[in-house]
Amino acid sequence: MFFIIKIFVFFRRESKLFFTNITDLFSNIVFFFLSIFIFVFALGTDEQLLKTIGVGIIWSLLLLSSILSLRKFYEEDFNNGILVIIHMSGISYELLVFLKIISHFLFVQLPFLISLPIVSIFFNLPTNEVYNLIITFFIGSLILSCLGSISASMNLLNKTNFSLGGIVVLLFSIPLIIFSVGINNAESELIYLINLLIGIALIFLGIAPWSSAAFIKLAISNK
Amino acid sequence: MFFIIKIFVFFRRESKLFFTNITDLFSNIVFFFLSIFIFVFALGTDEQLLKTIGVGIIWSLLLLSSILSLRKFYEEDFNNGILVIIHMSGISYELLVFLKIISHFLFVQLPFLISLPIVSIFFNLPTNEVYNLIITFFIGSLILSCLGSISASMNLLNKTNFSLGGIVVLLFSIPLIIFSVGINNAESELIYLINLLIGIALIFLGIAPWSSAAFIKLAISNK
Amino acid sequence: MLLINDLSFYRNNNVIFDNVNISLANGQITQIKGKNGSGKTTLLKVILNIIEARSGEIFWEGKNIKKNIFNFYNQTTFISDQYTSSRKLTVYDNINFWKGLSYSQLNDNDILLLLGTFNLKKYQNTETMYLSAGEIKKLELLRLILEQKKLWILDEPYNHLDNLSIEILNQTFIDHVNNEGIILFTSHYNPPINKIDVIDFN
Amino acid sequence: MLLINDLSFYRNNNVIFDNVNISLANGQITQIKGKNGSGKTTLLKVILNIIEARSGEIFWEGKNIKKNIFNFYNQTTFISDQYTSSRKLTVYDNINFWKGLSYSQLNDNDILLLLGTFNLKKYQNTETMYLSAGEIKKLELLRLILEQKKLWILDEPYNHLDNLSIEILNQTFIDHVNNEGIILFTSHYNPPINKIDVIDFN
Amino acid sequence: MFGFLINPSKFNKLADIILRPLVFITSIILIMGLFLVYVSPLDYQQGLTVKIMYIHVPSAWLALLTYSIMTFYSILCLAFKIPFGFIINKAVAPIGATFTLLCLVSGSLWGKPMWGTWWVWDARLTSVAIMFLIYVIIIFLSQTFENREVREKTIAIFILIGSINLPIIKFSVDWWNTLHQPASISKLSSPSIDVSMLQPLIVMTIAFSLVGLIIAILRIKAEIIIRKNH
Ligand code: HEM
Ligand SMILES: Nc1ncnc2c1ncn2[C@@H]1O[C@H](COP(=O)(O)OP(=O)(O)OP(=O)(O)O)[C@@H](O)[C@H]1O
Ligand SMILES: Nc1ncnc2c1ncn2[C@@H]1O[C@H](COP(=O)(O)OP(=O)(O)OP(=O)(O)O)[C@@H](O)[C@H]1O
Ligand SMILES: [Mg+2]
Ligand SMILES: [Mg+2]
Repeated sequence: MFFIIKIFVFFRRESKLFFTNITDLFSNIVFFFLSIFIFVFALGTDEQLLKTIGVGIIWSLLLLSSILSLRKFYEEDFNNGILVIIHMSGISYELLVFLKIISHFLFVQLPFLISLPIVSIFFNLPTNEVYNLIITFFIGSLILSCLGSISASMNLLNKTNFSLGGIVVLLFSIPLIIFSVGINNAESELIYLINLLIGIALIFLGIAPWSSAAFIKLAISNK
Repeated sequence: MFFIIKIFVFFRRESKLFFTNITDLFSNIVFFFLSIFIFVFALGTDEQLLKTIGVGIIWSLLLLSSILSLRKFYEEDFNNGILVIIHMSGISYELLVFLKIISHFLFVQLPFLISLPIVSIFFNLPTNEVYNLIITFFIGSLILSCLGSISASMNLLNKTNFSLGGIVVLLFSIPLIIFSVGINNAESELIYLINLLIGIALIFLGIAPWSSAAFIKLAISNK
Repeated sequence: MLLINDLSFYRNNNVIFDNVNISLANGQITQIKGKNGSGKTTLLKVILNIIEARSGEIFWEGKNIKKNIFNFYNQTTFISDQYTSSRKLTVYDNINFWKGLSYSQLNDNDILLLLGTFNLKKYQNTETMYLSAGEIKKLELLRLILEQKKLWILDEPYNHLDNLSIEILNQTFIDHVNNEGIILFTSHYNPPINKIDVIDFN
Repeated sequence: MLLINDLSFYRNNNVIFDNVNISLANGQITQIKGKNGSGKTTLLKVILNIIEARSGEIFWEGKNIKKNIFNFYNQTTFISDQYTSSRKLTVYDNINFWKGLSYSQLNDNDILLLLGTFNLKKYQNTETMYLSAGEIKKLELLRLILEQKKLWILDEPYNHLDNLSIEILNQTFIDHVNNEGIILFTSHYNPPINKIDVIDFN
Repeated sequence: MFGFLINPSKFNKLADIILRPLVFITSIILIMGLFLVYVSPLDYQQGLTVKIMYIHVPSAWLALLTYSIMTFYSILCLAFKIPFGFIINKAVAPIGATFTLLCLVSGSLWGKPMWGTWWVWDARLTSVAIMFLIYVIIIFLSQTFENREVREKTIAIFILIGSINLPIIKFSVDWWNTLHQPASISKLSSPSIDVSMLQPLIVMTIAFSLVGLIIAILRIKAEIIIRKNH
């Protein structure tokens, strides 16, 4: 019972940190839209082309946006020393990481889900592709959150270098991208591919907490 | 004479901060390569397609990578209060911004230039396009540095929200993208377009110092 | 009762401290003094197992703390030299968060009273980043009373405090010691409290 | 000679301070004392024109500092409460940077000596982020001697320092005052220096 | 004489005097404009859709005009420390955003019959879309910072940076050959448009400006009151 209160308190704080006001949420989405604009300009506005590569672009951009939000993971709490305080209140680092992943998923990734249908209009995507996109994105973004956690905790060790963590995310998300984009091109076997994606998500949900926790512990003892 | 020493000292410090070790430089480029891989995977490996959209992708990714390095601009020096110390040593905030832009251009953007020819091979770009790419990138990245300075200084005012600054970069780089990618598609008038690009760069080199300086002053007085 | 047995810590093969033995009985207040860089802060962190010791054991109420670390943490408040409040949240939100983490029994009224004694009431709804250095420190120190733990470990609690706040803090210390609490703190300042055990750490 | 005339500062329509008048003659050392949050840090920043005053004037050697701010800065060292050293650079690099910025006449030998008196010599090639709190503070205070300016403005210089360093700092202050320097600092601690003017700021 | 442009109390006084007659005049002009639009001739190519022009062009111009006004006041309040500019910026931004949106919507409604699509990635259309985003960001910025000084100055600086978009909108049709109509009315020398179309267009433009002005006056008055209370 007490433990549930603690977790509730944790999420209340996270949500306050993410949304000091609604503009924050909004500007994330605007950012996403703008980067799509950029791509459309850069690649040319040929309608047929856009249709072919639409899903690919959307996925890659989601990936890059989530790299941008990496710093929201641990950095500040680590510098403040508040990670230690939370840990000392009886939450193991592993659980802490897990909670952080969930809150990143809820507060950073899900808002993008809202914007997906609108984005699809830009690319003239057919309805069933949009539908697939939303499903795969739902699972995929959980994976991205796990990856984000790993690389954000890695960044704590090396404060000079922001790209290092980003590289990790990118490296591991190559299979993710292949699958997710593949889903939209596959005629049959949709369920099969989605199951695979869920499998990957579960694996990462298993790996991320302990590896992030290990990095965090290391960072704290060398601070 | 003394003033030149001061500026030299400034750049020496900046270069040390950027290259505490060579891995930093290296990992930026690796990051760039990996994100290109991601795109290639996401969009499919159709050779003709890649050729058409190659320049566009390279440009958009350069843009996004430079958003990733935004925080290298002012954040740390601002939090440390070292911006004030530098200012008190006789460097006006406007000049400070200008120097920071130059050092970002030198230490973050130019290393990408090295990687451009290699990347072009991936996309099978013809030599003259690579040549154009390098020229436009040289000017374009100066513009990106200016934009980066503006949005990094804006982020000092609003520490919760990282996207806000990113939005500014994206918003104003849309014309940049149109021009730069356009250059490679334009048959003639290359010189004309490059002149235009130089014009934009000069405009931004005029705007960025005072607007960044204004944001920085505002942030310092409200810290 | 906290017992520290032959504690050693090395960083990159440099001794930071070696064979430290400390025992803190209930109702005892202990100050660690020593030169800058002598390893006081590090010692506190090692005692709390935030950083792992190289060798040595720590016993809390007779049990090795590593056996059940959360049981130890459950009775400890650590106020570090750094600020642990989130700069973007208001004073009230921060307190509420700490309260939720520590199952504090204090109700809202008590907290308002507490804020009153520390002269922070008017900042209730201000983000902590707008507080002055001393005010943030006082907010941190609030956690001592809020969490109601037995063992207090503090790193340089007197920094930034004005004279009135120092008096309040001293009184808080005395009250806690009288209630059989244990206090371990580092400071270069010598507070006028009777019966402080001083550990010279050089 | 620094003259502060009717200085006022407001934040969001709240008075932080109002009509402050201070005059600092050559060879004078002045301490600002006051409750937490009374606006001492803000006052120092306003005096230095880092934050703009709402009203009032400041004269340095008879001239309004706003007329030629860099002329004023050129004779001023400000040690803020925060750390201004870059955490990722080594102690030596930081010092070198400050030296370059201030046209300091000190050569490398002097600097080594200086590091020696502050007990920092062995950290020459350590990144400052690995220093202890007091060591970073001492590194900051090095700037006083390095920059060789006439006016010293310091915010809580005694925090984190151990007893030996406090003595060294006091001696440095006394030497500077004897050389017709001007010192203005805030602190809650009362250093044992003769002839300190205390401004009570409440 | 032009004190009301920078002084809130003078502005208030003047506004109180002219508001009622202004509403009256505006209604007359608006009705007249709508009537003129109704009787204006159909285009032999475009048919009825040409009448979208009477909404599209005035709102496009007013969107640009509003932004120019904001730019002007931003310079005033940053360079000469005239706080009235902040009030104007805050009051006027939503109006400009509305006009821009109107221009975008009417443009795409017009585009469907003319070009066959609602939207193309053409330079003119895009730069207007960017202007719309800038307006939206300005509106949102005013809710982002708690500190009023920070908020107002940030907005002013942002407006100034964004003003480089204005020439891009204006000249985009000349710089890139695009689908969009090049300037035919606003050409200074001789408008290449028939008088029978020019008349209703001008009247509608005046009507739009007056409506915008009335809303602006009301919002500025409200803003002055809010500021006084804080
Ligand atoms: C969403 C789509 C559109 C946008 C954002 C847009 C934007 C604009 C803007 C900003 C102006 C004012 C330019 C100036 O003052 O020079 C303008 C004027 C004009 N637009 Fe559009 N437009 C759009 C679609 C269209 C379409 C489909 C047509 C008709 C084929 C059209 C016809 C015109 C005309 C005739 C003018 C007046 C040009 C002049 O004489 O100055 N526009 N538009
Ligand atoms: N950026 C800011 N925005 C709003 N209020 C602020 C800001 N910075 C400081 N304040 C407020 O201004 C007042 C003075 O702060 P200041 O830091 O000058 O106090 P101080 O006298 O130095 O206190 P201390 O002894 O604790 O260091 C405080 O009440 C603080 O809450
Ligand atoms: N992360 C680290 N890596 C390497 N060395 C470190 C690290 N942190 C601290 N040190 C070194 O360990 C020693 C002890 O540091 P510590 O912070 O414990 O000192 P302290 O006694 O608290 O000093 P102070 O009185 O200045 O606060 C110092 O010499 C410091 O340089
Ligand atoms: Mg310490
Ligand atoms: Mg202070």
